[in-house]
Amino acid sequence: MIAGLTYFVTEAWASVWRGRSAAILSVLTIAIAAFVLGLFLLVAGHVQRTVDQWSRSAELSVYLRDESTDGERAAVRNVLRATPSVAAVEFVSKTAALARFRKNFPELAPATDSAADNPLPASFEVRLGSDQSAAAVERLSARVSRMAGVADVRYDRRWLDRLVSLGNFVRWTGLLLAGVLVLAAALTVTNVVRLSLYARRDEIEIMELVGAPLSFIRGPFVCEGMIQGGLGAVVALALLRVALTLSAPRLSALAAGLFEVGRIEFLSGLSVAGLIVGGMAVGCLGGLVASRRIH
Amino acid sequence: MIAGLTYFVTEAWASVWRGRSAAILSVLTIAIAAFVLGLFLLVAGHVQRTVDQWSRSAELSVYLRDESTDGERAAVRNVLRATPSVAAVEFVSKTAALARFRKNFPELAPATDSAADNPLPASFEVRLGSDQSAAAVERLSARVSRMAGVADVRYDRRWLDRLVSLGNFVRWTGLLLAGVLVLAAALTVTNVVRLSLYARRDEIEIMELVGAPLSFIRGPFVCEGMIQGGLGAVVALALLRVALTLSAPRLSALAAGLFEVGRIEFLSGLSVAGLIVGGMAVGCLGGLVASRRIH
Amino acid sequence: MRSCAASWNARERRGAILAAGCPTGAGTLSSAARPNTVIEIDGLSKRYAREVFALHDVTMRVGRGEFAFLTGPSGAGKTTLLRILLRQEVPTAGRVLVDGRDLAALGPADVQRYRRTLGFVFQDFKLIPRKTVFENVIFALRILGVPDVQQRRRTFQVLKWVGLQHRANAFPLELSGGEQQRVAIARALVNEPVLVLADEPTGNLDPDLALEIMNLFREMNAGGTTVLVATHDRELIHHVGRRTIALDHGSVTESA
Amino acid sequence: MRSCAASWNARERRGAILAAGCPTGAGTLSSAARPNTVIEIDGLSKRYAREVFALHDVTMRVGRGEFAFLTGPSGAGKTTLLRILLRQEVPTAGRVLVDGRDLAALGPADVQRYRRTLGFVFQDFKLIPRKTVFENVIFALRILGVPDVQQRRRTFQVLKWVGLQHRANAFPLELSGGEQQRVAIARALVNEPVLVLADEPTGNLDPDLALEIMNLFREMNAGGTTVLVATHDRELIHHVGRRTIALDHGSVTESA
Ligand SMILES: Nc1ncnc2c1ncn2[C@@H]1O[C@H](COP(=O)(O)OP(=O)(O)OP(=O)(O)O)[C@@H](O)[C@H]1O
Ligand SMILES: Nc1ncnc2c1ncn2[C@@H]1O[C@H](COP(=O)(O)OP(=O)(O)OP(=O)(O)O)[C@@H](O)[C@H]1O
Ligand SMILES: [Mg+2]
Ligand SMILES: [Mg+2]
Repeated sequence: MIAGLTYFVTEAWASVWRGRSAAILSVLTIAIAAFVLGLFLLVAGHVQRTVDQWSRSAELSVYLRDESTDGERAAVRNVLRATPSVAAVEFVSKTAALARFRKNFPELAPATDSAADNPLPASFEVRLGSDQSAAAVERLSARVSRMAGVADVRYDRRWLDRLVSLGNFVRWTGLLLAGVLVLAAALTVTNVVRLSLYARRDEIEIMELVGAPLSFIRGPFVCEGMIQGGLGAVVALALLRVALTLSAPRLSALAAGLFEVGRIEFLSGLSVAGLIVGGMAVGCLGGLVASRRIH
Repeated sequence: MIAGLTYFVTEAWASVWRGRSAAILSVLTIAIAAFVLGLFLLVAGHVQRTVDQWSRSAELSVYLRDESTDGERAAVRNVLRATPSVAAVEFVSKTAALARFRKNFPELAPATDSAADNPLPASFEVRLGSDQSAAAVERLSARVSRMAGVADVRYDRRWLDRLVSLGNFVRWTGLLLAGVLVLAAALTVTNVVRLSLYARRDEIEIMELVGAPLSFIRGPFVCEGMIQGGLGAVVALALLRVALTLSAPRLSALAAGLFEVGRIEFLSGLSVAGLIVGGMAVGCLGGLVASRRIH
Repeated sequence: MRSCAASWNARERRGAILAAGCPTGAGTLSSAARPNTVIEIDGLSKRYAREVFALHDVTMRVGRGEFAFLTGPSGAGKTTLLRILLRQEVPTAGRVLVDGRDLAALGPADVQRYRRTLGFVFQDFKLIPRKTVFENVIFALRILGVPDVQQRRRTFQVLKWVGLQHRANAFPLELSGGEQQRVAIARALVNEPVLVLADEPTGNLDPDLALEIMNLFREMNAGGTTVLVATHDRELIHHVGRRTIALDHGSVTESA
Repeated sequence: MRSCAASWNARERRGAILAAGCPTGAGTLSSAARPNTVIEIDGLSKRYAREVFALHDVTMRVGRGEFAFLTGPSGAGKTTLLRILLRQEVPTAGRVLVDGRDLAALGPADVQRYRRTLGFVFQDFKLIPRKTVFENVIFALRILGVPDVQQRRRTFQVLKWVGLQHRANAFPLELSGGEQQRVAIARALVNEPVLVLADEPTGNLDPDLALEIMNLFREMNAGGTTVLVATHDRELIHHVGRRTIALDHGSVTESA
């Protein structure tokens, strides 16, 4: 068993080594697929996080009637708190609202000064969670606006819609792209292993004629696929790391405007491990598919 | 000359045809690279356009002093008009400003009613073009705010920064991804042609020994690369078209929230032609590089 | 063990060190009660796709421990017959028994096991170009699961027999035609097969060397191995003087 | 044109249609004033990387229109000598002139042009496996730029000479060893070369067929083509009875 495994690995490694330039090319090709995938994961992750942050800052305002009772207000607050898509609820009293208005619109301060009573209503400012859908927000808004003591419910629907859509869009095309890229990587490996198999069809035929067991013939190819896939992923990650470091100054400037964290982060350890294991799995699969041709 | 060309094409086609399954695999691999590239172009194009639209709706307000003269106002208007990043300039008089305020803040209407004079200033509402940089807007704002008759200049800097950054981010990563994908496609073709060359090294050696001219040996490989590259691009475009048609209902829902046009459009004729010609060029290059090995 | 130095005199003149030992022959496998006929072919026909028959109604026997030649002009069907015996080709009609086993009844794993008990010299050598001479020969032992040390010892021994141990680390493409042919012979003999099938094993060798190789086969044969050699070389057949089966246009014309 | 039917009697017994015409010989190229010696080798040595010499200080001449055999045991250097003449290998030392041209002075394009004037039969055939027999042979004419119709006519003619026109659409791997060898011979003769170099061209042929092929070479030779054949086959040399150059361990031991 161990002897067999050693044989596979040595054979596969010898094959990769003897066909160096072809192997380098194929590892590079796989690396590029993995690189694009990694880069994509990186970008998608950051865009997703940004959109989430932006969404989180989207707010819903529930304006209360001046004549609403404490009980009515408590009821509204409970409904809001009980809604899963609500992240936080803050009460803004009439006085606080006036103070904020004066701060935001200094030009109008004289106008509000001269008014006898405070015209601004008290409100609940609701921060929405990142996973809300536009429809859910609409339902919540409709429900709350029918409650006793509520004068009006307002939110910037246009912006919210946009952000939710953008989030969905990124997630959706991200999934599609990732799927296609994994397919591409698998195809590349299959292709490479198949062609290396094709280039060695005489050798395989000879092995068969000498009575070598199937596993003796197939093993090295499966192994070769795994080596190439794994190497490709490692090369891709190294390239990505280098690219990120080199473009860090430029990217930081961009990131500052976009992300609250203000800096680009590398893929998580899990993603890194996933890419490497995935590369090897895909390579192994490619080797298997390619060597299925041997009967 | 024509005879030679015919020979290359027939040989290349025969090679592709005889090695059908390998050729299908390699065309598919190239197709996937082209597909990802096309999909990316599509997504990047739409995101870019969306960001542009959003940016266009970003505005700069130049508040004028009540005591400013017509000449001063004209001077400000001229400066704004002369700035390339400015798309449109609209004058909002004191009366119009009050009317808009009352419409936007009905709760405050009584307060402004009771005020003796109109506290709102006249302003120029400036729509910015899509190609403005945050720095340019800042410069413009600083310049205008120092002009006679100008009380204040305001714009939603946070949003503008974000949008500009997002636009840059998409453009930048887009370029990077596109570059990497073109490289991947070229590598794939090189790899495939090289391996098919490797698989036929005996044949090539024989041709050399029989005294065949270099062009006779290389031509078919270059041609094979071109055929594979072109076919790959065509397959990719067809796939993209089908994918788009199939996912149209889903996408439209997403698009509605995102794009003012409200529907996803296919790549332009130019992009389509570019992808095909690019595929063939890349294939041709792959064939050339691969067959450089023959001395 | 008998001395077999006599047959190597010619080789020693060439300076190769060949006194290593003699072939021991006789199969290590199939130790069950064996029939007296090793090859039993009945009404064998082979037709390649839409073409004429390469073999037509061939019936023949080769007894245990026999040494026989297969002759006939180019395209007579010699290679086809040997390939059917290797189970590389499947007959269109007829029955082929080797050592009592019906070749048609073998499953894929059986075919592998069966081939490992044979020694086959291919007309076109069939050496693996990416492996050295040594690796090409030792491969046949490795798949038998022989212990490592024994593998190496035996491989060197067989390479000595064919006068090539000084080329052990060369790749096949670095060898002359005759040297390649001798590597193919070494590979066929390394696993001490019960049955040796050789297709034109001396076509690229000079007459002296051809005779020496034949003596090697004779030694194997004396040890109990059954040998069937396809050849055009009348001189060689005459020299060795064993039974000859002649084919022409796919039919047996003579079986003396 | 002389009749050459006589030499084909044996073939006709086999049923092949071979009365097509005889080889016309004599080169279509190199029409300049030619020296009387076609091959002129002086002090030629060839050493493969770090190994011993495959050829050592070989000096020999082959005159225009001569028919010579090159013999010697396996590994003597015959193939190496022929490969140097094809410019497939470059000598370690010494000078090789063919038809007055110094092979060392040829640039890449010259080498291509030079090779097209030769006819070479490789010991391992070197047929393109993805091309049919017909395509393999016609290829040598296509690179000469011969008109299409003539290409096809000439190809069929040469395939008839070697008795293979019924196998024209087969692929090399569908042929017997001897049939492949004859395709290699057909390809060497199709371009009416000035010089034919053949490496063991009858190793896979039965004696009758070998003699017929030799007669084909003799006909070419009678037409003015210079022929150099490397072979082990003493019987054949004896039958044909021409000059023999013997090599051993890389040196000329006999040049009668
Ligand atoms: N794979 C194949 N497909 C079609 N025809 C084949 C195939 N292999 C052999 N043949 C044909 O079958 C016939 C017998 O071939 P075989 O190789 O058995 O001859 P042979 O006796 O070994 O000849 P040689 O002495 O030339 O090697 C030949 O006419 C050959 O063309
Ligand atoms: N590419 C190579 N690299 C190293 N050594 C080589 C190479 N080609 C040939 N040789 C060695 O050179 C010597 C002469 O080889 P060559 O092929 O010329 O012999 P030959 O006379 O044609 O023999 P044969 O009759 O067996 O074909 C042999 O010992 C061979 O091993
Ligand atoms: Mg044969
Ligand atoms: Mg030779």
